[in-house]
Amino acid sequence: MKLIIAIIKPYKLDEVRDALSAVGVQGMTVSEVRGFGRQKGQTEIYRGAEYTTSLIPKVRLEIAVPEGLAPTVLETIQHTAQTGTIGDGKLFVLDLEQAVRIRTGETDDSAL
Amino acid sequence: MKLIIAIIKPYKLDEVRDALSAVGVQGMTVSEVRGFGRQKGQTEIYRGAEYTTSLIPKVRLEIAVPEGLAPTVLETIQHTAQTGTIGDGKLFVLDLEQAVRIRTGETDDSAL
Amino acid sequence: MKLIIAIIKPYKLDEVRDALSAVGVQGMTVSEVRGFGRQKGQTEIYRGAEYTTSLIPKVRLEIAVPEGLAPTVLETIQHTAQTGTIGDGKLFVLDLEQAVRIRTGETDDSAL
Amino acid sequence: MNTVRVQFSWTCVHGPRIKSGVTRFLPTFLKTAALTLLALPAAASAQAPALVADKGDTAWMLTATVLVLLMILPGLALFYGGLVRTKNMLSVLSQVLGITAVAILVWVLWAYSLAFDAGSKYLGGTSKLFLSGIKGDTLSATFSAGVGIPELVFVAFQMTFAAITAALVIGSIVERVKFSAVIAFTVLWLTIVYAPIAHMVWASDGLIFGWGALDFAGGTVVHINAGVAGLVGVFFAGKRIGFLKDAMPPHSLVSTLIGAGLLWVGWFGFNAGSNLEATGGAAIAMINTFVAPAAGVLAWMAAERLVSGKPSLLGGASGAVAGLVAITPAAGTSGVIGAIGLGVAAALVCYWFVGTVKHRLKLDDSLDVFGIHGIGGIIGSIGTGIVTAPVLGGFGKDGYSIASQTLIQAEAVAVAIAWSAVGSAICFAAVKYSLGLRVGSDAEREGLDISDHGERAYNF
Amino acid sequence: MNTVRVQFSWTCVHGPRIKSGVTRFLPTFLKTAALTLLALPAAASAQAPALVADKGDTAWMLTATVLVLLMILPGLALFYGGLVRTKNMLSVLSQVLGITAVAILVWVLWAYSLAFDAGSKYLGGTSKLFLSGIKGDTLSATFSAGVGIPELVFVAFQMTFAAITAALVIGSIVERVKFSAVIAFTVLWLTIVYAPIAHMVWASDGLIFGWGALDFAGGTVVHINAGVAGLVGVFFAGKRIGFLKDAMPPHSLVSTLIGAGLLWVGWFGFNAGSNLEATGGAAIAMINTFVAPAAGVLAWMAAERLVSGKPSLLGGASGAVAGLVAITPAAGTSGVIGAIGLGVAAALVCYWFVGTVKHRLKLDDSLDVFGIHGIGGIIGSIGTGIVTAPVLGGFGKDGYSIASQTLIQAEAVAVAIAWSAVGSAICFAAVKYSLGLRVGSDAEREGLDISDHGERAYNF
Amino acid sequence: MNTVRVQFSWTCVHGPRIKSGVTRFLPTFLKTAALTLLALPAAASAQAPALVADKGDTAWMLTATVLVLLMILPGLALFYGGLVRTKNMLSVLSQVLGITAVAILVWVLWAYSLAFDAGSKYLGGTSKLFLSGIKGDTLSATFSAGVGIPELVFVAFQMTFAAITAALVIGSIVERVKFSAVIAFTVLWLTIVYAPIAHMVWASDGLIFGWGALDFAGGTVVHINAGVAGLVGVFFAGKRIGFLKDAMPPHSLVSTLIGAGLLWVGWFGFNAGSNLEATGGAAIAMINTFVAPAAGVLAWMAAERLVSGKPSLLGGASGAVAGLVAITPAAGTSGVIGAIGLGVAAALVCYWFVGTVKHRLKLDDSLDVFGIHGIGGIIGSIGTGIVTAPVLGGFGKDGYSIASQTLIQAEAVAVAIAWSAVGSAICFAAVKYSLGLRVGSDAEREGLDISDHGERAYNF
Ligand SMILES: Nc1ncnc2c1ncn2[C@@H]1O[C@H](COP(=O)(O)OP(=O)(O)O)[C@@H](O)[C@H]1O
Ligand SMILES: Nc1ncnc2c1ncn2[C@@H]1O[C@H](COP(=O)(O)OP(=O)(O)O)[C@@H](O)[C@H]1O
Ligand SMILES: Nc1ncnc2c1ncn2[C@@H]1O[C@H](COP(=O)(O)OP(=O)(O)O)[C@@H](O)[C@H]1O
Repeated sequence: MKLIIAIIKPYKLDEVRDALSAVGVQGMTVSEVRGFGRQKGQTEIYRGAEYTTSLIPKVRLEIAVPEGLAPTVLETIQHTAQTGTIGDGKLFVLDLEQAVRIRTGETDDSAL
Repeated sequence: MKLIIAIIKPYKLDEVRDALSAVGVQGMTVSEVRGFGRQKGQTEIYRGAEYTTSLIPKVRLEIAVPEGLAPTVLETIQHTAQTGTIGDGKLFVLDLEQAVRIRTGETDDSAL
Repeated sequence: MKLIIAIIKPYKLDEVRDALSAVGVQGMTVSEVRGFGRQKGQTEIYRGAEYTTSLIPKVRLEIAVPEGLAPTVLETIQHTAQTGTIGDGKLFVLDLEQAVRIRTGETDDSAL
Repeated sequence: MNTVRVQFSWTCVHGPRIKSGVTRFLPTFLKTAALTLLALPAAASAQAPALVADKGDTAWMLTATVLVLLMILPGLALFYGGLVRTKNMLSVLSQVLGITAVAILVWVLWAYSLAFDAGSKYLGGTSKLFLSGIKGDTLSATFSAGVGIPELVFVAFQMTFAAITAALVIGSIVERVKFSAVIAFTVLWLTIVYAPIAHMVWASDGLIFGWGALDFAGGTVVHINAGVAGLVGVFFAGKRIGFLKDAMPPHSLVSTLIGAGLLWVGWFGFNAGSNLEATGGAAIAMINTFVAPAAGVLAWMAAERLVSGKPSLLGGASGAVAGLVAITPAAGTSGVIGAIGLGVAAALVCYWFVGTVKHRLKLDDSLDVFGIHGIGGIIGSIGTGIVTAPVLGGFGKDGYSIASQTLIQAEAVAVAIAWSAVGSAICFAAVKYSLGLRVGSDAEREGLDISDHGERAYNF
Repeated sequence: MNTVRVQFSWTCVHGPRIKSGVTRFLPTFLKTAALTLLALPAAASAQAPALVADKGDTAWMLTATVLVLLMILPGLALFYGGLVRTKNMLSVLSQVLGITAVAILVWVLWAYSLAFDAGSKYLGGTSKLFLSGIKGDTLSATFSAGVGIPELVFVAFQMTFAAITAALVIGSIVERVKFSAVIAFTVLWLTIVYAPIAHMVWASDGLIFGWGALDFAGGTVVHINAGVAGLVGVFFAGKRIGFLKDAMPPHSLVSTLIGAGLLWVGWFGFNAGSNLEATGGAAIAMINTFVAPAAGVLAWMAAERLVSGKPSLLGGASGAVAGLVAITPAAGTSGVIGAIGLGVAAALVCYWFVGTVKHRLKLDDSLDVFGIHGIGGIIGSIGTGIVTAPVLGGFGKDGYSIASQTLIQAEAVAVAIAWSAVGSAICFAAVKYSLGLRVGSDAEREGLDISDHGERAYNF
Repeated sequence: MNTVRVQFSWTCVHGPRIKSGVTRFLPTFLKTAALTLLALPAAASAQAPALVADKGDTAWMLTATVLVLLMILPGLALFYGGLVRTKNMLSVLSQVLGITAVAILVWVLWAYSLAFDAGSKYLGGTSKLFLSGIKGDTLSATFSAGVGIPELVFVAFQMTFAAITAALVIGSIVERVKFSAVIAFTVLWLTIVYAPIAHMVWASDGLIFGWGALDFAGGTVVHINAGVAGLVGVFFAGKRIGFLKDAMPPHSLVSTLIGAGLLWVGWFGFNAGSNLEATGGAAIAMINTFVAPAAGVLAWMAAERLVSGKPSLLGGASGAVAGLVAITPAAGTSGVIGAIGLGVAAALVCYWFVGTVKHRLKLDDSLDVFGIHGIGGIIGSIGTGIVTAPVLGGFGKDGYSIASQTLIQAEAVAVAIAWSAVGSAICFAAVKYSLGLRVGSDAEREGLDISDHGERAYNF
């Protein structure tokens, strides 16, 4: 199994989720993060004091998938989340040793 | 060492933390996430507009443990976090190559 | 490639980010988490009811780096984030199998 | 001593249309008003008794004016702001603040004169531009013979009405229109829409006033006017990106509740202040301003309970506002039972409109300006003809005819709708084809707080 | 002209119990009150001088009424809402809004008549059901001979008291009781608990009024009553799941502080408004309403500093409320030094109760309705007997006896506690065994916002 | 009946310096004031006509007092609190609450007497310590001959001025100073800085009052005074850790906007209340209090638009406050055009100061107390000399000399700055070298909410 971490632009979340459902992903875990990278943040000015946030709001998806599904998932996300502008985000793939569904105790592929 | 990621129901957090302390876990890192899965979200209605959130509040635990402790930890969480209803969450196990305690520079098992 | 997860004290974030930029890290993903560990939380009292939060605000960095850069990154963070007091945090290193830049489709080292 | 004559139209029903013998059946405070008015059209200012100000009236009107500002800032700003997404919170607050500021200046510079100076049937004159000639001791007439209030208080009180009406409008087009466009629109709209309608309805030489239409505190001038303008705004501004596709839940119903509470609190200035004196007439308006929204809260929540199973806070707050809107024109003449009826009716119809009709029409009246202020205002303005009837506990004269008064009300509503629709279209068009109305689509996605104002509402 | 006679009980101490020669030593405004009252019980309305309304009084009472609404919405709603967990925020706001709405309607439909119409010692009559017969020019008596205010203002002012009292009650049982149960309870409770107690204490034919008990602005009627009802509520509703086990820190002390500020601001309507006239008597109430809560803030924070090392904002806000509660019955008769004393005493005892006693008793009075309003109300009501003494700077008559007045106060407190306890138990039982009081345990865990209202407070 | 004579200094320009024939050209309400004052210095209290209170005035002053409290709690608390980082939110709220409480007690115990009892040119007397001798029917003089208001209302009204001024000061030193230090500072500062300046400017035997300086509602006493004290505070407290290095954006501009709205709303109590009567004079103050901040909002936002490209909400709110500050001393004598001018001038200069100068000076006046209240107060106080001129639409007497009045204004400003600077330095030094001013650096990093109060603002 693989654990895929995707960092994407927040407003792409709904689209990506729907696309992943369509290719058979049954679950994922989402968190709000801030990303630092090539994309420059907005300059905010408060009473003349300038703050440039280099940390930009992103959404982080964590998706455990069976070995075989991984390439499809990667491709799907890359497709859907892409806008072609800087800051579109990253995909990271880790090896997932074990998975358990807490409710039933099922493990591995059948836990996903 | 293993890095165990547990996605559980938020109100189970205190119980799980206490149970883990009891079996010798000395630390963990907790974040608020939203989970997408079999569990259906609530329908919220605002002035007649219906929103069904498929993203449900969950808590994500990240626990680095020595190899030997991993099975106990998995079992403990599975036990304590289980309610038997849909949405109880998942356990994921990754291989952890290295760990460092920032304060002291200790590494690996003794860093946990 | 390696995926480095660093748990640090929130007010060290700016310093660490600057130090990492200096050694050539081009991106990272930051999230707000709460840590449980040796550090004891503050006791808060609300109308006589005491709450001791064992969960303390921390910042979690996720940094994907090419194999070769990993040691420098670890050392840099350890240096910069260290205050010598309990609760300084941890560094975890995972093996990163694959990385993709969503915008361009570039993979692995050139995606970082 | 300068005096000006300004009469709110509701008293006019006792004006030329009634025979003086009838006044014997009126409560005293209405009698006085009636008698004043009987004298008015013929005698004009020449014969008017010298006005004297009572400090109690002045104290109340100063307070009432402050209360209406409280409705806008922070009231309406929070009510509206809580309903949008986080990324547009500051833009709503900024627009309400900016509109208020610009409305105040427009009012003192020219709009007060255009609305309340003597002029034609449709528009006032220009002798009070820049408030010229108005000193601390200049008095405005009230409804009672010989009783005046300092005209500057009247100017300030009416100023807050103009400001809140303009601010209400933008509720239909938030989350997509530019700050600069909103400011420019306000300048135009107060001039060619608000001032004329206020003049027609409330000035003693106004068209609708002359018909004897009742509008105690602004059902036509404020609510129908704002609601229609908002509706027109949707046509010019278009829908938000993602409308009916993305989830757009209110980002802070807590803000919305604070706003709703302050709106209710301030509305006593609005309604009981429109009596212009600290008398039993203000007390009637006050009690009605309690019961109508209370009925609205419960009616809306009950309807939700029946339809979707759960009474919601937003529903309760919306019901309160619907009730407040509906009672506004009738506040001084309705009895409590009539007020309860108006509150219930407005809440139910508005609930049906914003919960059902609006979605069917795919109308992106984002914060329901038309759905609540427009619809509620129409129900209230027409309903005023009914609830004023003494048989229903209202404070109309004996021999009051529901049918004929309701007809007059309907005519007034029709004129207000027509004028507001056409005038607002002109204003929106002018802005759209000069400055442009909308921000770019990237800016809209990112949120107007950052793109239009360079700020973020919360940095927790 | 219709007139009604309503007298607040505090003046009664100058009534039948004092010889008329004594009045020579009273400040003028008290003299007038005393003289009116001397005449009252014997002469009744037949001989009462015709009432005349002063616009200054009316202006002030309109304002005071608005201020009390501000205390409830958004004041109390935010004060309470900030103290619960995020997941129950909207349920608190909804309950306060719903209670307010229902209280307004119950008041105009029957409770005003039951409380303030002439009737028995325990309950008013039915001649004012639906406010029938009350017009714009109907006047209510004030404390001064011949001075009236429009009765509709009095109705509205008292209405806000009923609403806030009912809303206070639920602070003890939030985070677990159903919205529908709260609404049903309010209807019953206003009828069989609030209206009778208000009648006994404030109506001129009421039992406790007849004893000469002092309750200027509602120490017994509002605070003890609400506090005791809250305590009874805990017994019927039970503890929250996780009480004393899970951490339940306030989710937004910012909301709580906004609420506390608005409570303080609005309390001037409550206390200085209870003078019914814009005179020096209102000024006395005002100054006391500044100093008692100020003393309460500092006393509570100082106690925290000593006990736990850190003065907290919640402590300061709680101290302010404790001081406000305690000064309420004494606002019109205490001197500033007495008010400071009451504020300090109330803050310290309440601090001890909610910080220590409550936890020992394992009492889940969630937002400390009994701990602050009940305890603070008892301290204030009994303390009124002390601080009214002229030797302590109070405005009681010469020859004022602390001992005998304090005894009367204690008796009044005892009756209020007993009536409220029994009556509230009946109301809670009725609701519990018909609709049910609590939501299910899953719903409670999930939070009432979602389970009862289908909404979420914040979508940041 | 006791009477006290307190005159606000603006009327003094019509005092000894003018010949009585001139008064013929004044509007009536100024005439009365002028005539009273002509009589004053010579005749003193012996010949003063017996004062009579009008209930309308009392109603208004009760209301105005409540409005000023609303400015502080929750107004200023939120305005300031929203501008700091989350971790210091409660500390700001606690400090504002604590200062208010302590100011109230200091005021009734000794500061009122020191400020308003008859005494020397620099300080009042001690006959009113603990408000002794002030009863419900004791009256204070207003600007009109023979017209009084209950002295306790005057005490309360002025009390709120003292409280807000003290609370304003700490805006420059938030996020680093201890709660206990702030409380101790307040006790000292009200005694040796605020009370003397209030006496000099507003008491009829005060130094600056004697010069005929105009300060209608507190340009020198409140704003310059607070601004200068804040500046001095920065020197004693030092900069925050991370100043000009770390990002310190406001944590909730929503709180700040609520606060700004409540400040504006409450400022009508401040300014129109300073007229002490419910007359056209209050109406003048009211209209000016609308237009100056409105102009300030637009001017500040326009400047931002030009300089940085985006008009911001914080800019608009800051402009409103700058406009309000600037119009404060001129509220009763400026015309609307003058008020617009003052609002624009203050907004632009303050914008330049806080946006540019402050950063160059590396001055950590954290919430711009000096930058807005100090600078805005100076502009307003000196500008009052200009806008009062009848040629500019102001309400000064005929023959009014801009040059000579402006000189007097400048002298008054100089004295206020000097006294405040020296006195505040003494107070800050006293606290610094006894209790200490700052929390430890770890505590500062962690945030004062936890370290000083043991609480957290939000637990979402
Ligand atoms: N080395 C990295 N490790 C972890 N996250 C990264 C890394 N580089 C970038 N990211 C994440 O990806 C996001 C997008 O990266 P950025 O460099 O801005 O744009 P792009 O991917 O289009 O080149 C960043 O905001 C950050 O969250
Ligand atoms: N494939 C997955 N990858 C990552 N997280 C998952 C995945 N599937 C489920 N989750 C997480 O587990 C939670 C529970 O899953 P769900 O399918 O709702 O219930 P259950 O585990 O009881 O079948 C989800 O809310 C989500 O956070
Ligand atoms: N076993 C662990 N797994 C995951 N995170 C941990 C673990 N132990 C500690 N942490 C994280 O590291 C932080 C610091 O740990 P703590 O024990 O408090 O101090 P120190 O690292 O100085 O000994 C914790 O707050 C938590 O976020």
